[in-house]
Amino acid sequence: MTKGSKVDQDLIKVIAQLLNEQDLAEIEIEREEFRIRVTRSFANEVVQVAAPQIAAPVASQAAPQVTSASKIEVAPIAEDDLSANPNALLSPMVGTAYLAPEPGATSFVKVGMSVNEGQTLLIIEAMKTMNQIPAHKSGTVKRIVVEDSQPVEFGEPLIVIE
Amino acid sequence: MTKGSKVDQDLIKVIAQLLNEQDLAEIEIEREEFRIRVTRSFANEVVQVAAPQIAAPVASQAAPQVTSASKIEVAPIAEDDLSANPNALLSPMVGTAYLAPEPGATSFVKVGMSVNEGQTLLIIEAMKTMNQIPAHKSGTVKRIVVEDSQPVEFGEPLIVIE
Amino acid sequence: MFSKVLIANRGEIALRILRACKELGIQTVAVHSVVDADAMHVKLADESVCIGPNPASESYLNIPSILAACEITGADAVHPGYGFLSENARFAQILEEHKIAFIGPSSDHISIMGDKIEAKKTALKLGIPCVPGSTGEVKTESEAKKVAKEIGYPVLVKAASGGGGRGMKLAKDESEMGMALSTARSEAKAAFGDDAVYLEKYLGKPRHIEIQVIGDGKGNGIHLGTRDCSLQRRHQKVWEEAVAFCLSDKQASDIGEICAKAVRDLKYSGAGTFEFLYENDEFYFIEMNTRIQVEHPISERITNIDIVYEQIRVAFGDTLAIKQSDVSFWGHAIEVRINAEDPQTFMPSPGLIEHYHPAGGVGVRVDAAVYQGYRIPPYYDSLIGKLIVHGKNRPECLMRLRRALDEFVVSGVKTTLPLFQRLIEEPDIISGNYDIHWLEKFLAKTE
Amino acid sequence: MFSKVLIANRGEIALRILRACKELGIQTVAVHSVVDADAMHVKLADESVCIGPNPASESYLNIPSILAACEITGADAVHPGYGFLSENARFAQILEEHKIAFIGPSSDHISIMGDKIEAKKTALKLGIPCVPGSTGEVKTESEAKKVAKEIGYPVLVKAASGGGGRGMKLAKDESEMGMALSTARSEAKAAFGDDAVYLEKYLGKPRHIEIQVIGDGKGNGIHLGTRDCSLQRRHQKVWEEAVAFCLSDKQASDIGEICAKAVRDLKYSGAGTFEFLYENDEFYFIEMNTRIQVEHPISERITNIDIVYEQIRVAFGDTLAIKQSDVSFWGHAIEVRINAEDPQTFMPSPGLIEHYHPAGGVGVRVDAAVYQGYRIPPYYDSLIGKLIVHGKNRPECLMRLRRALDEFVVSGVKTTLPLFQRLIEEPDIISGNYDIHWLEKFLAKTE
Repeated sequence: MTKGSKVDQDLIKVIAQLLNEQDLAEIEIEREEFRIRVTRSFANEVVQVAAPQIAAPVASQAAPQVTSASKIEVAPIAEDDLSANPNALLSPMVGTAYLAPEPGATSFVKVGMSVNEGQTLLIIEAMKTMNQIPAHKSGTVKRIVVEDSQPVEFGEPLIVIE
Repeated sequence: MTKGSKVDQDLIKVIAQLLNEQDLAEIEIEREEFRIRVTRSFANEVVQVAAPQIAAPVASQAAPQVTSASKIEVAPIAEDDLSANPNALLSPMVGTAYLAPEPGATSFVKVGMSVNEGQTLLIIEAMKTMNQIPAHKSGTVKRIVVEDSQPVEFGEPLIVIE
Repeated sequence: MFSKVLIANRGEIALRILRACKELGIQTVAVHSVVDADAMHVKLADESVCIGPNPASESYLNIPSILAACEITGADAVHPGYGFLSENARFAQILEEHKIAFIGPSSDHISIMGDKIEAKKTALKLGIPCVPGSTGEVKTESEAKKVAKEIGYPVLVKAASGGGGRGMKLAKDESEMGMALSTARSEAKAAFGDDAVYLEKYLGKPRHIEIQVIGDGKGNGIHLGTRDCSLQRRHQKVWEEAVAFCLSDKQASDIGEICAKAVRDLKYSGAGTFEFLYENDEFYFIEMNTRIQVEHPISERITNIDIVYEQIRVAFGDTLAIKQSDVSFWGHAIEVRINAEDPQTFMPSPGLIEHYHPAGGVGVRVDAAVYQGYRIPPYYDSLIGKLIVHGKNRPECLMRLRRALDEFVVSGVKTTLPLFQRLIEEPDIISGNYDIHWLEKFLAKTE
Repeated sequence: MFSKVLIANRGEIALRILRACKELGIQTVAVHSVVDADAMHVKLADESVCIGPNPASESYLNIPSILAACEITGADAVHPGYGFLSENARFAQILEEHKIAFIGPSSDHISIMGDKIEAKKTALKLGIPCVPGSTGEVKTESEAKKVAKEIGYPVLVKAASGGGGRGMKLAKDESEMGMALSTARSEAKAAFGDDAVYLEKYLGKPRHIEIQVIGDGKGNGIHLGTRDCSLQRRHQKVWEEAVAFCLSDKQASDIGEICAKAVRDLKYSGAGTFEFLYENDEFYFIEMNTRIQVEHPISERITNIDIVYEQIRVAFGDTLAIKQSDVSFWGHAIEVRINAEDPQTFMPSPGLIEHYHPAGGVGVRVDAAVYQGYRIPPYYDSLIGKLIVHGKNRPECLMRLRRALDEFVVSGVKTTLPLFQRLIEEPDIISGNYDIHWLEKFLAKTE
């Protein structure tokens, strides 16, 4: 197996050289019990990468208080993933998230607690109004993504229930 | 394995040449116990197509007298290929090509004629000077690309000798 | 000066406002819908807040969400741009109540000018020439016929709350009045929830002329000259010029001064535009827009005045630093609106911009919020950018526009650029011989 | 007017000239080397001719090839741009002989101003203030020491045919004169094939101030004001401003008028620039450039005069239509040169431009000959574009420059954009407190 992989390495080197010399994009070889495919990437990436590049020069200047999915520098990748995760409760509005009913009081929920769908998990204050945010499903609180008094934007992951 | 890979290499080179010559994107060969697939990327053209896009709006306005490799609308594809063909004699200067030593006289060469390296094939006039252009190799005249009295630019294919 | 401005808009005008704020050293907050997270002004803003899903009603028109975004970012002012909430008096009022500055006029002025009948009454009081018509709402057919006889047919029946051509019907003679009145009324009801209509003299071949004004709310007001925006399709401007070259210098400065005086008398604050129809040397007031206009750059270019700077300064409470005598006009400027639309059918063409290369060089300004690789979303209007050219005079400006159009590359989506390449070869465009109906006739002819 | 202009240059200036020709309705011929077939101005030109292989000596400097291209295309004029053949008197003369117009001054004027000693003599005759120095070539060390004692150390030894800093040596005191003289002489011989040298007083902290002029060859001549181009590295300008803000209005108009009068007296035709060092309220003539300058757009922007239009018009034989009284100055303009170079080491960085998005919006002009997907060839100079910003005054202009730099994207190659982002935060740059040595000191400090 080790030997085999060494052989493959050499083969890949040969193929890579061919790809470059001949200006090819892909070579695929298949035999009995053996198949190899080597590709070489070109310019297509150009277009998609354009966006973050525009943001780049700004990075150093701003000290954003609000985490935004659009700011590559600011938003941890994990949050992006959560936005698409059905277990994550996403903020239905812009405002300030509070984990307890009033300052100093006990939090509505803690990690590990069981919750029922519809149960209030946190409060979002917007326009001096306290909006109770209910659990979107029943389950166990796996993670509390926001901190107490944190500003949140529309669609931002708040709490993960599994 | 080594021998096999050598065979593959040669085969890939052949296929690559075919891809390039025939202007193809992909070739796949499958036999019992053997399958090979070679592709050529056109991603690069994305970028090059940008160029004609810029030129496009201009096309309707100009009535170019001079054929230029950069003007997609003007230059036949064949000429682009000829520029890289070692059989093609390329113009060493900018000027006006004449196929005969003087107006009304017989042409220096005709298609099908045998020529020797160094033999005068045509004249290019530049700055009122008649420059004799010699054959770059011996062989048979396969094609006369330029017409009599045609303006030519540097590097433009003139005559093909095989 | 404000420390942080929230930009309650999107597209090229959001970027325009962002640029002004950055240049004035003001922090910026971009608010955006989900799909607009990739927008250029969002990337360039100091902070951004997603305020809701893609439909404008749930994001860019969502007042509570925008106010909450002000709260969590600590923005001390909101610039509404054009469209969306820019002429929403309630929004201006709510901001006033929350002690957040609205970069625009007072909610009262927005209310007055947002009601067409009220606006016309105010204009008449201010000495602004108006189209002959009913002095207010007409309620019955007999009343309408009486008024129409006085002002002379043809006559337009128009919705009091109208705009964009909806709730507007033509009666060529008395026999058509009944039908025009009832259809205008029902269209107005359906479109604006208000069936009040009024009458106006119909003009045959008017030009659309407008005056850019700025006031500081303290009785100071100036005008930045005239614009001709006659090239329209379905009441949407596609090509604008400054100055309005059909006017003599005296006509231009007279109507300009009338508007500037109105601004002073109203104690109007912010940028605004008085729109007129112009026919046979007469001006007829149509409406006043109480916001920045799409076509403001052509006035900026010939006066060297940054209108967005001035909006921000007077909203902060500064006294207008520019006097009318400081405003001079140099050369001619033309703007063409680059829409992501089929240039013949005007069907929207959202999608991925594959190649983008704006025109450059001397006398060219491009205000565009797109970039290569940007995907134009299908939820909002189709304006993706504006090409503004400037020259010593109109012929030079037209030649520069022709040159710039040849350079401009937008591919992957259809745009109106080819329309402008056709227009610039038309003798009527070159000679300036067009009215507000010219473009629709031209398009009908070449369909 | 000319019917067809051949543009004997490449890069951004070729595109600049092409734009002017298109706007004046003149057909264009782009001539280019093999690698430049993809260049933007080649694509946009009406016709193009490949004139030779990549090295400039065989293409852009190849006079027979360019003349043959004129012949086969029927061009009736050649615009040489800057660099290459633009200040080659022989080229101008050959064109004159072939009855093809050279868009530039007469070959005689090019000759005079191309010879530094001759140029200085002429300047003195025309009443232009010069640096104290030898009245002509100095041949011996003893002669040099005598002259140096008169004008006072430190003294510069300069090549008569020199330029770009080569063949230039400093003698701080008499003990250094021998070495300075011999090394300057041998460098001059090697670089220019001419070992003639002359002496000039060395200025400690001068600014580089220049005056843009235009003449029509018939005794009419005007100036378009001043520029400060002190920010240089190895005698290459990187950042230019108009007007030269260190001068009073009177100083600026006085030196401007001296230069305009010189143009009239010389019967000089075309655009030109008088370059000065400026220290302690005194101007010292350095040289006259008899061509368009890289930094011409900043003067265009503050005067609204298209210098390339005027070059073409006077070359055709038109009388200068602009009088000095027609020239007014509005605001402040800054140009930064975007070179494909490492912003710290200044090593050239040719290659593929992966992303390209120029700055836009109000007060921004971009003159660039590149596009996304363009491959910068390694054969020519590294200037790929220029960013020009304009504002009401210098502080506003600096803020706009900062904003525009934040928007400008060029990736795939290194550029000098990050250098400008650093410079714009420097207190000396913001206050304008810099001389011709400032940038090199700054770079040395931050290495």
